[in-house]
Amino acid sequence: MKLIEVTNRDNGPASNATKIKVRGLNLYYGVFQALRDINLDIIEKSITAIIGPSGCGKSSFLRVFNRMNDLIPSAKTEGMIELDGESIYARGCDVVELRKRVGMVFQKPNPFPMSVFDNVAFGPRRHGNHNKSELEEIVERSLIRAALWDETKDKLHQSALSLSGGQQQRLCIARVLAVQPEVILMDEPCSALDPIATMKIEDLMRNLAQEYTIVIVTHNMQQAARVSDRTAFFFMSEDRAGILVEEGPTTEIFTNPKDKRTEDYVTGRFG
Amino acid sequence: MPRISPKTSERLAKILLWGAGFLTVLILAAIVIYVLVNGVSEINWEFLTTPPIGGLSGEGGISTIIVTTVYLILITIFILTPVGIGAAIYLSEYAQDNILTNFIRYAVETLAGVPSIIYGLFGYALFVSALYLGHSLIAGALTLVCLLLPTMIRTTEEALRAVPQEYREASLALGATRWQTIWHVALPAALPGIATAIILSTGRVIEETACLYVTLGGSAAMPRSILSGGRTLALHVYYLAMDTMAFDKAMATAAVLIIIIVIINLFTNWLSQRFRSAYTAMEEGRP
Amino acid sequence: MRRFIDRASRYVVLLAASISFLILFAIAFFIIARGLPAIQEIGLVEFVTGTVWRPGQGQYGILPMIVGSVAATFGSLILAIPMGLGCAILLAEIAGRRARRFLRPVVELLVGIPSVVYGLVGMVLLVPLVRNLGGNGYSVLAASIVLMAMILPTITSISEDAIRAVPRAYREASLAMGATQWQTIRHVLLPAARSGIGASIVLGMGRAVGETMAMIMVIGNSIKFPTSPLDSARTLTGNIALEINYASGLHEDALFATGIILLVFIIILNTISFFALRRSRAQNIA
Amino acid sequence: MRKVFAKWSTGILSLVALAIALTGCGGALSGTITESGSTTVQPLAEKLAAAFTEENPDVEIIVQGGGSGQGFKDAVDGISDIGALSRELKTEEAGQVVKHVIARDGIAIVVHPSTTVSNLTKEQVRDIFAGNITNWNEVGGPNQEIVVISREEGSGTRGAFEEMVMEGDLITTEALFYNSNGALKTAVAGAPYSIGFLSFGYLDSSVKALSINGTPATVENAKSGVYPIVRPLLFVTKSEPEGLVKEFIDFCLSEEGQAIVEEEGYLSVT
Repeated sequence: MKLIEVTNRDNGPASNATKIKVRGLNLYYGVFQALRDINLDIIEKSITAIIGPSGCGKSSFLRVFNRMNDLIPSAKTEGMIELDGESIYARGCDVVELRKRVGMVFQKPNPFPMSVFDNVAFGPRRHGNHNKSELEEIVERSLIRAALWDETKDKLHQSALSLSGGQQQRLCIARVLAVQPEVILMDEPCSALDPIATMKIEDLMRNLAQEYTIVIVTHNMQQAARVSDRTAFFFMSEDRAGILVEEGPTTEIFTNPKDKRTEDYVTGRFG
Repeated sequence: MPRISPKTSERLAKILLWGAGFLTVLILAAIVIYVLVNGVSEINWEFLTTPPIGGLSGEGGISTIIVTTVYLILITIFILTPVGIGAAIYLSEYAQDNILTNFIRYAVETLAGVPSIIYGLFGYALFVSALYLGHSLIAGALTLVCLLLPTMIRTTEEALRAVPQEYREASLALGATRWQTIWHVALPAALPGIATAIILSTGRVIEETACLYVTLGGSAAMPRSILSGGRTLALHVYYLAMDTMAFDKAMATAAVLIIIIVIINLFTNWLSQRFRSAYTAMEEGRP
Repeated sequence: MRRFIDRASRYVVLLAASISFLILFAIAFFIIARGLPAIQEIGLVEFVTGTVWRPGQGQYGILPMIVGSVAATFGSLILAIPMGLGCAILLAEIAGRRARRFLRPVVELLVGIPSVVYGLVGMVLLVPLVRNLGGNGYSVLAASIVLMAMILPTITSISEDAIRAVPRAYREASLAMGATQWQTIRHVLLPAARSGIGASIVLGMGRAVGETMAMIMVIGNSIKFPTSPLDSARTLTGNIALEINYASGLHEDALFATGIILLVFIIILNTISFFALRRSRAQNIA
Repeated sequence: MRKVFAKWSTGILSLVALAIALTGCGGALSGTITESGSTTVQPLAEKLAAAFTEENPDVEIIVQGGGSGQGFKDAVDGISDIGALSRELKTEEAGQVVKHVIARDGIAIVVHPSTTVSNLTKEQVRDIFAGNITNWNEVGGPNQEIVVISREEGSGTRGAFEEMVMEGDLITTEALFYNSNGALKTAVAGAPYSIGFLSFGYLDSSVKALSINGTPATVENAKSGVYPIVRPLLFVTKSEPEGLVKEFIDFCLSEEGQAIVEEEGYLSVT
């Protein structure tokens, strides 16, 4: 049974090189194990969707890549995660440097309570660029890339909070682009948006995938099917730890899943 | 101007922040240790149980001072508690959004920021002079009631508001009147919070000087009635430090004060923790 | 009967609530009723801008005391803002659980120490130290340092709450862009918490302006204009407490008038902090 | 919960009982006298009260400070039975109360113990307090600025000092101010190069009393009239004293009372 149409795309992944390599990943919050023995390759310049029922550790998994879990004192990560062949949890790894390379877009649009311009310029400024004309250029380029320039070019110095929800989320994407990351993590970026805004973001994602490696967590299976090149299905084991059930090209996961649990999930039998 | 790299500024900032924290600890330690080191050696059973000799010689102990402080606390709390709880009940259980309520809220907010010496002036004008109470325990206590009422109301109101609405609904649904619901459900549940408010008020009575300086008189004798004057421990510290050369006795009295305040702080922390754990237990459905 | 109690109790608690309203009214009434005639007799301008306070000679100028109060308060703020804000950031963002468990009771205890104890330690320990810098030690500087210790907890705890109240999302967004922790604090958290921080400073200011006994003990109480931090001065509050027991007639009323001026200061400060705190709450909900 | 409330009400009941006990101080042979005012008179009044209540154990005498102005006011307003003043009544005050001179007191000019100067003329004292002399070297001391310490406006000691020494000149605004004899003594004892004025009753080794016009500040010199700064200590009552208040004032003026006055370092009036 097939409920979801997978969009056929000619462009597909631009390459087959592995950007991020995860081997034997275990994540704990105190005594609770949130993720168990995850092995996954993220392909460069493609979109990888992570799907699965609530509470199976999808967001936690995403936060492994830019070490946002470090903010939780009880969090402990085991295993190997490599970005371009270098371990990101190694002792010498600079978290700040890592987060410049791995950007993140959050579930709810979270622009700072500053102007549109200052929001986009925030990252470059923090990384030491205070040249006005360079900043203007970066802001314009990033907003164009995030398909927001036309709507905001006249109100760059107005508060970012005056934008609509969809615009705010694209602003957050522009803000990430301004830092020139290699990987963009998106944690349910459309869950707080209406369908039209969602569509705009999805178009944007496809567009960005030509240059960036994108990992997206989504609840919305249609969305995963529409935008992603590859899909990873997460599930909860009996002790509530998240496990990776199956991973592969999106078409295959949605049309010909190998695992019974995946099939049940994508056909909407539960979840 | 060369810009400092983000990493250097991060390191520098953290050093400064820890420095601020360290300095705060140092200030407290300096005060507490200085007072205790200079005062504790004077504290003994005799010091606590003999009255000060004369008002101004600085010799003798602090027995009458302790008694006065205790009396003042009892009288103040005795008047403060019903009024404060009553007002808090009105604000949390009955108040509607009307002019009177807004006035009351504004009054509570404003009164909380008025300095103690203004209360002192007021108490002096009203209780001491106009009502002919003289410099006395009752004048001091009434002034303190005015001073402490805003905090008492606020803390109690918070405690009442923290009681889950479901409790009240359950009680009302069983046919209890509103007052019965408040009396038998809301108040008992808020009791630890109210107790905290009372203890905090007790602490304030002990700490207060300025408003008592102009309403309590300052007699070092044992009070015989609520119309007697007197001095509290804090006032005694002031008189000893300012009017006598007995810095050792002043330090000893200050040490007694600090010890009491530490005990009160520990007790309120313990109470509020109990209060909090009681609520988490409720929310998790345990009894 | 049950109904009657139910209905009566409502009025009883309303009465209790109205008492606070009555007290405010009574305070305003008594202070103003006693102070206003004095202001009328002396003349408001003469009273507030007069530079000589000699009640015996019929001269009632409180400008030196206004300057004294402002100088001591301002001095204490210069010292307390960096310290208090530093502690607030430390407690809210940086310190681990253990450091926090240690530091928070320290701040709480600083609130609880009676002001006479601050005054006593200031008098015995601080004044002789300040004397080494010149002057006689009883000075605006000594007063500022004592006040700093007293308002530090106010600034720390309210600023800490304000910083904590900044939505988590801001913090994460900034960190996720590769900003360092300090950059996140400096450029995201502090700007977002600025209303609350401002309120904490204003409240601290109110506490400093209102402090009485500790000021009498360390500031020297002279009635001249302080021209350096090492000069002695007198505060508005000190003026009231020192003289109320000795005053009679117009002199006494002039002290109530001093109370009016003090009350005006406090009400302005309270109103500012009231609105600042409301704004900060509103911002964080948005 | 009911138990807690039971405890509460017991507590409240005992509080009420306490309040009643505190108020209840009736009895035929007993009574209460309240005295307030001058801090100069306060230690003396405390001693007199202690001696009087020792003989009449059912009498309570509440002795409070507040200052001379306060003492006068309290007596007029009926807040206290007896007001204490450490200065002569002002002309406008004189008609409103009945005065009783219970003792006389010298005012000493005191300096920090380390001060080398030990004698000043009355004129020099005046110039120092008026701010005309600001350095000790102008009066034969070291080259150090003089720290002038004064009592508050309204203080009886200050009033008497102004009347007898300042003679119309004003005390400098540069002075530090304290509002009791004790506070002033503490301040002088604590600040090098300071000078102040103090009731004889408060003199001790922590401060140094200067000779005035060559006359040392002693009770003998004050009594013989050689020492120039002496003022009366007064009890005032609103009307002619009667009953208990009269008993107490008579006691103060008795031989026994005046012995206490001398013992405390003041001058007896008999």
